Amino acid sequence: MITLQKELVHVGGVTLDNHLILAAGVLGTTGASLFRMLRQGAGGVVTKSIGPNPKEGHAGPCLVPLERGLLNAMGLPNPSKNFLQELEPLAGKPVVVSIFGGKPDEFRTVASWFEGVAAGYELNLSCPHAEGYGAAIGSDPAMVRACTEEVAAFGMPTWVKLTPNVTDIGTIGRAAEEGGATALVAINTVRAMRIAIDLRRPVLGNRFGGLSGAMIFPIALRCVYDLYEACSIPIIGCGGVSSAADVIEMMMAGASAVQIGSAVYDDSSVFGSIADVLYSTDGVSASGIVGCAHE
Amino acid sequence: MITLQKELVHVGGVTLDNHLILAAGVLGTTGASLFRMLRQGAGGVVTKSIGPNPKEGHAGPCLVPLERGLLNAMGLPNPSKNFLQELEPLAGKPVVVSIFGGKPDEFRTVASWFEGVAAGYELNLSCPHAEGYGAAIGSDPAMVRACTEEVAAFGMPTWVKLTPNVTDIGTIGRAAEEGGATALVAINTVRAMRIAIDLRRPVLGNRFGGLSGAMIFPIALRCVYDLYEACSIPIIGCGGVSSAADVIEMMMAGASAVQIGSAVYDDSSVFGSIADVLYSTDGVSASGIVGCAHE
Amino acid sequence: MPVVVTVVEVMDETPTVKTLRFDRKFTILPGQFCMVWVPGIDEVPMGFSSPDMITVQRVGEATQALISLSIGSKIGIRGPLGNGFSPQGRVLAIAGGVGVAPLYPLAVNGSVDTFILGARTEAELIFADSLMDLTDLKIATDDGTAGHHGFVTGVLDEQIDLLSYDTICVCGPEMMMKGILNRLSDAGIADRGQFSLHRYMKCGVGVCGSCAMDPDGLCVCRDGPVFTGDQIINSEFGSYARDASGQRKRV
Amino acid sequence: MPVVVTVVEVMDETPTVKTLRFDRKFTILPGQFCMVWVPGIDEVPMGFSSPDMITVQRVGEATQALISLSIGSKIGIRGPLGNGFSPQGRVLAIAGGVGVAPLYPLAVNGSVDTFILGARTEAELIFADSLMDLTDLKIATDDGTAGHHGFVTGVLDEQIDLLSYDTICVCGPEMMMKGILNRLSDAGIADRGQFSLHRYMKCGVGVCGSCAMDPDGLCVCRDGPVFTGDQIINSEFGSYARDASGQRKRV
Ligand SMILES: Cc1cc2nc3c(=O)[nH]c(=O)nc-3n(C[C@H](O)[C@H](O)[C@H](O)COP(=O)(O)OP(=O)(O)OC[C@H]3O[C@@H](n4cnc5c(N)ncnc54)[C@H](O)[C@@H]3O)c2cc1C
Ligand SMILES: Cc1cc2nc3c(=O)[nH]c(=O)nc-3n(C[C@H](O)[C@H](O)[C@H](O)COP(=O)(O)OP(=O)(O)OC[C@H]3O[C@@H](n4cnc5c(N)ncnc54)[C@H](O)[C@@H]3O)c2cc1C
Ligand SMILES: Cc1cc2nc3c(=O)[nH]c(=O)nc-3n(C[C@H](O)[C@H](O)[C@H](O)COP(=O)(O)O)c2cc1C
Ligand SMILES: Cc1cc2nc3c(=O)[nH]c(=O)nc-3n(C[C@H](O)[C@H](O)[C@H](O)COP(=O)(O)O)c2cc1C
Ligand code: FES
Ligand code: FES
Repeated sequence: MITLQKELVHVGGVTLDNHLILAAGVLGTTGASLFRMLRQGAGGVVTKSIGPNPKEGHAGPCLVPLERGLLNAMGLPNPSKNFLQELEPLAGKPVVVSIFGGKPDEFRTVASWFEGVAAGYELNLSCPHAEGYGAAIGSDPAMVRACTEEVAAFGMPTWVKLTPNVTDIGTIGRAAEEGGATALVAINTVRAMRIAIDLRRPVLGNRFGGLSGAMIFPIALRCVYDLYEACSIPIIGCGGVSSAADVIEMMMAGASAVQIGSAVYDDSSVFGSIADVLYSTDGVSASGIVGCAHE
Repeated sequence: MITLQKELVHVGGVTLDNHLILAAGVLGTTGASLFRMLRQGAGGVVTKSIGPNPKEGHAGPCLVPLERGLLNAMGLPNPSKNFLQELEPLAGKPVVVSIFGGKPDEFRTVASWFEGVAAGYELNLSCPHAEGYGAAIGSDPAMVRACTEEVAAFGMPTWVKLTPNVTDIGTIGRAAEEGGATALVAINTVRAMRIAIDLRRPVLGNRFGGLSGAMIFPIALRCVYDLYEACSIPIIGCGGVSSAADVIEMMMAGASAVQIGSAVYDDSSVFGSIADVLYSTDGVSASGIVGCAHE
Repeated sequence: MPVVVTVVEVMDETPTVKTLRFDRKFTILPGQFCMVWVPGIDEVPMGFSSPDMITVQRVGEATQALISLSIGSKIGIRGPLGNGFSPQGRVLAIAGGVGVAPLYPLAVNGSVDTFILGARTEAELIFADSLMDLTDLKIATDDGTAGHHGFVTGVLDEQIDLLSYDTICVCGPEMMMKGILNRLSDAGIADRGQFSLHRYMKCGVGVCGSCAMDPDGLCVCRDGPVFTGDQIINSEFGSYARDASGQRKRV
Repeated sequence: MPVVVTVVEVMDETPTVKTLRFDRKFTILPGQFCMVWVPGIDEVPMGFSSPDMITVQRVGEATQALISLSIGSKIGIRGPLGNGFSPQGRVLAIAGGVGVAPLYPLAVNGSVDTFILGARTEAELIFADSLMDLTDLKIATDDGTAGHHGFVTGVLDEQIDLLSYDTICVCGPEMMMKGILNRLSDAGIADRGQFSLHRYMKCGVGVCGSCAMDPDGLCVCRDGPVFTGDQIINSEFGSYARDASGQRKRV
């Protein structure tokens, strides 16, 4: 398999130690767990999505492992502004703060807390299971643009994370780009559910949830490919990445870097495991393969 | 596990021998292969989608097996009106003819050929990889309604098959219902792709395709659940069903019957295998469990 | 997907603690836990008190619902999860209150030499009768209604030669466990201690980060719930924990 | 996903047939095939002529592209697919033209006693030299430039005691195979014939239905490509087939 040069990576204004980023909401509630992922080989980390008020999240079950995937409806639990203290030990590290809100000014409020603290922002416009948040606003191009503008106004790197649960992800990507996004992250989880037949009820406390992990990789890849054709800012591929080959495949579809979440379920040191295979001294520069499957 | 009474099934005007229907496009190009599926235990079959003109389909590869799923972009190959001769040996059998077209009147034209021949129609408003057909029109509620009206006018059972690749499947389902659909079929394949990294190009001849099989089951289930809340006509669940438990789960989400396609890949006599487990003399009537997970 | 089990027996242990036995035995290591889904309410972590049992203390909504279940009720079980205890040599087990639950299967399989069981009062001692048969049992009650009058640490200080044990397995209220860790540490044998910890758990499988501990980011659900004393001695253990929203609160 | 292989050797067999060897050996049964992905063009079925070889006759765009490949070119392989031959006892193999491809590995592994190889003319005989070493080889050419002057069926009628063979494996143009099936049927041994069939294939794995045959709906890709004579004697075999769109056309 083709391998990459290990190099500093600049994506949408953020400088990462390599191409592998911890995805939002996975081991991202505490500074210590984020730090652990950096130590284990992540080139950057995205925090749990932080909102305008502390939230406990949905009642359980909020996560169910499936074959080759996870189904979750955490419900955006977060300590809100108190999250600042978690980031203290991480000063200077490539930590991107994920933000959610219900209106553009809520995004601005939350972003303001982390000005100068975070290496950049990621707007969660894509969580499929939080009434009034995430995908609820992320499927409306005007809202996407408005929220992005509020946060981009801080002049810090502003990634926008998109939902696959729309008719045309390219339209949403363009709205984010017009709003001043410096990079797009695709994708958040795919709307899904399961029912426990012996109990005759949905297995998640929230009934619905989002699917992640290997089973959504072909869906995520397609979204990245579409965005690469529709937009001109860098794309960060996310969804089911669990091997070095997946990273290369995402890059060929158009991703400049990737995020990894659910794969920590099968291998808690997945960042190191992937990096060991992905990088070698005779590897190519990522720029040589990003988007090459479009030729 | 809960089991079902074996009973004649009436869904959207079509009478089936049991709850298990062969999905469109899987072993559905010839009358003989459709007949084989009926012999092996399918309670009804849907044909390959038939269009206004013969089509050879996309260049290969047009199908790639993945772990727990299939990725395909057949490109709607079909013999058009010549398909009539395939149906001759199937007179009186529960055969639903799947139809595609680019405009409402094309749907009407194709439907007219099978008037009195088919047990019912299924409108393919959902294939994700045929430019100008399928999902291209199936994501527009007005088009969905217009196409459905044309076909429903024949007064025969008219099922409408929906794509999951929309922001809100409920809106599309309601458009079909308003157009006179007698049942909804959910879902067609999920937009997806894979890249062969050693060749640096998409693996499908058509580049994009649709994902089916076990990996999309939680997505399909969610769509059925949503439609059950949004609409009042019967729903036929489709997508990743491969076991008797999956059938029960789909029913609890709101499906009155299910379609099975990709599961023939792992087990070419899947209909018989599922029926053996699903039905028993002390089984319950399906009506007792359809939609019970909504309570 | 959770395994749906049916409750086949409900045993009163104390006024606020019941043991539920279900119709399915899981293959567990003593100290492993499961996520118990109480339909319509929540999913909460519970130690296995035997391969087909959980022992539940009422503290809030989910536990109230659990102890109100009757025979025939169905609940969902995800597990076994976590690492469990790894006893070696001579084993001392120390339990406070319902903390006896994960230690009980260790005693049942014959791994425990000495067992210190604590509770507020005699009526709240759990599994005391069978622990008496299985181990050299020493009891402590806060009010002196049985055994030593005081905490389990009192028994430790007065009746136990700590250094004669190779493994000290502990589960109970965090301050109790902290007191024991301090003693082990003073004796220079923090690494012989195996502490079954509690943190707020949502996923139970090392993904969500809800149960991560400072400063190493160890997840109680996956890296634990059992940690050796040296793993946690310089950690948040004994000082703070996080609630469902991730906000810190003193323990 | 297809396995991407690199062409390491290209062998001229006839003016329109080449054998490609790749850098990877597949675990095949003689008679199994693969779907060969010619990047940018199409994916077409090809028998394995050895675990790392296909033997391609130019008939259209994909096969033209395949025989034009040079060493180092990459193609994708999905396979091995299908059932392959199941030879028993004394084996007669009969090949017409490039139909020799799937029969060749059968001869290489020593299963074939007698081999009848046919072609239009001497220059188009494929694998004749090595088949000579491996089997009792009998040749037929339409123009008489080598061996019997006429079709392989002529050899069959004049030189072969059909009943002395337990298995008769056949691959070639459908009318040739039909002629052989008729002879087997007349001799009452249709079930000893194993015919490797060709139908339009898209998926290669029994899903799309493109290769299904009347009247039983057997899929050549999955239930075949090898069928016994009695399986196909009352079928569309020898009379019609379907094209890419599913329309029938005479064979
Ligand atoms: C690994 C582990 C094993 C446990 N084993 C047992 C056991 O064997 N028997 C037993 O009675 N209890 C056990 N517990 C504690 C038990 O999980 C809580 O008592 C229970 O979750 C309370 O839920 P509730 O809805 O009744 O209370 P709530 O009113 O929701 O909360 C009361 C308190 O319980 C704790 N709690 C609530 N939800 C959770 C959660 N999801 N994860 C962790 N703590 C929570 C919090 O401290 C909270 O403040 C264990 C906890 C852990 C982490
Ligand atoms: C099981 C099987 C094994 C085969 N093994 C060999 C072999 O070892 N060597 C060899 O040279 N040929 C073999 N063939 C035939 C080979 O697949 C066709 O010659 C090839 O597909 C032609 O493609 P083309 O693009 O060059 O021709 P086109 O111009 O596309 O078509 C020419 C003719 O080739 C046939 N054909 C085209 N595409 C397909 C397809 N997808 N499936 C089946 N037939 C097709 C049709 O009859 C068509 O009319 C085999 C076919 C099958 C079904
Ligand atoms: C448990 C869990 C929690 C998540 N929380 C968030 C979140 O807070 N914000 C967000 O933008 N995405 C969240 N996600 C989505 C992931 O960041 C990621 O987009 C998705 O899981 C797909 O990637 P994966 O397949 O690598 O996990 C969460 C995913 C999981 C599994
Ligand atoms: C090879 C293949 C061909 C298909 N062709 C059609 C088609 O012609 N018309 C249609 O409506 N759906 C078609 N589908 C979609 C299936 O009918 C079904 O909706 C989908 O595969 C999900 O179900 P499954 O997971 O059981 O396969 C096709 C699917 C496959 C795998
Ligand atoms: S409970 Fe989710 S990581 Fe431990
Ligand atoms: S080629 Fe698809 S079923 Fe045979």
